[in-house]
Amino acid sequence: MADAGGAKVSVQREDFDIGAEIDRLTRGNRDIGAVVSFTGLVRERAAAGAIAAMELEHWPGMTEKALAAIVAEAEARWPLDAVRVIHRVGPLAPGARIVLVLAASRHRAAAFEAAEFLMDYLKTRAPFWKKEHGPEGGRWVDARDADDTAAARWQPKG
Amino acid sequence: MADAGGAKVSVQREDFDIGAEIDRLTRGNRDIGAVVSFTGLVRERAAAGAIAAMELEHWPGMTEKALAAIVAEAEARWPLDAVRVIHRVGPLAPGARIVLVLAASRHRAAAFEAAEFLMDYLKTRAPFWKKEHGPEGGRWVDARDADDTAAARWQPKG
Amino acid sequence: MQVLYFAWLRERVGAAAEQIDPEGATTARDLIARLCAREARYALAFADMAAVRVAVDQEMADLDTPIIGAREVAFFPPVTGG
Amino acid sequence: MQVLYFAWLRERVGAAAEQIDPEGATTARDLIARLCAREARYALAFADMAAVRVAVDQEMADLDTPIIGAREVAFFPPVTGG
Repeated sequence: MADAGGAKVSVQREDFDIGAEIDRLTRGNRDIGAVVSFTGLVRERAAAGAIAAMELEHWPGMTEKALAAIVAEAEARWPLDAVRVIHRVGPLAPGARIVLVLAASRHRAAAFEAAEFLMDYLKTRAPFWKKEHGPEGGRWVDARDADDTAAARWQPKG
Repeated sequence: MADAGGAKVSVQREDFDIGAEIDRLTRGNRDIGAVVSFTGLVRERAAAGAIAAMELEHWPGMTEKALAAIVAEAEARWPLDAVRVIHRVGPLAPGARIVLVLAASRHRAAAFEAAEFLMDYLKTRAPFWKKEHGPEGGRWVDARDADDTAAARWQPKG
Repeated sequence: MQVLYFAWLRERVGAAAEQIDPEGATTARDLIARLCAREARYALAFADMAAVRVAVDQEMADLDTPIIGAREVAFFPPVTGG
Repeated sequence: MQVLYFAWLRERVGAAAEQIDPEGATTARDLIARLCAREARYALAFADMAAVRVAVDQEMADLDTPIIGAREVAFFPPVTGG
């Protein structure tokens, strides 16, 4: 159930290398048959028009704790061989990578579901806030109802 | 709806570079907010014990046609900015990459669903056959009922 | 008590963190009411209570969670990472 | 008519491709019956018809698809890629 070593969760200003992260996650574990990655990018066209830059604010300390809790929940729900979450903070240009989620398992269903779960919970439970900077100044991004709906599907029914 | 250029489908003996493929797919398109990748790897422990190698047979010409049809179907079903499918053939050692599927879209739901769909259809419709080589000789891999079930969920109900 | 603000709550309050005397406030909602009565910047920041989320001692909470004895209360808008 | 075999069907027939005279066979099932009557290797290869898939002129088909006029018929087990 554990990955080969290294942090499962990182909050950082630096960019990340998707291929290198997947290699690190899968190296030495030949039981892994499926790796799913999700990469989130800064879109140039936002709700209020073209943006010049985005600023990612977070709550140092609490962010890592929230992400670790989400990872632990995913590991409890699916038979995962490895998990990785990287989220960037600070200023980000359009096209820049924001977030990486990796889930590795024997078969693809668990890897896909866990990656979707990680993203749905990260979007609704990890303390990050996006501010878009465009020609008319700064604007805090609104939370999307679709994200709450997506997260709710993982709750027990009834 | 089209990617920036280059083949959407490749069937090849050579390995692939996941990070480079994602970069190629997303470069120059700042409308993309979400990229999902699926990577399939050769597992060392197969149904019949440890394997020393796997051989991927395919139907040259027909394989590319089948994969292109699956990609076209995904593009018709989801608002995708880019899609990529690479499948390796020939001898593959345990731990080796077999298949890469990438789906890029504005939002994550479409990217996740399209990547799952591409894998489910590839597993059940593209003419590839796996033979495992172990201590007791060669053994053709059986098709899994779970793959048929997974593919069936994308069919219209009723 | 340490009080933290994030995103537009931080901008409107004009501080990321403050030491605040809760003056006997028993819940997060109660604390906000006392702050709003104290200075206009709080009344502005907390004008839309439906958009305010709360954590007490780094646990997600709601406006009616008791804060007596808490070391830290954080106020922030719904999260928008990912 | 060109007939193709893949995976264990190829191994059991002992050929990847053959030019075969369909002798008036009207469907894939009919062609298989004629082959099995002709040589034991076909009877061995096609012993489990439930595990045989068919394509006619590179279109997925079934055992009862007409093959009259077809240039190519392919036989293979259920696919296992990915």
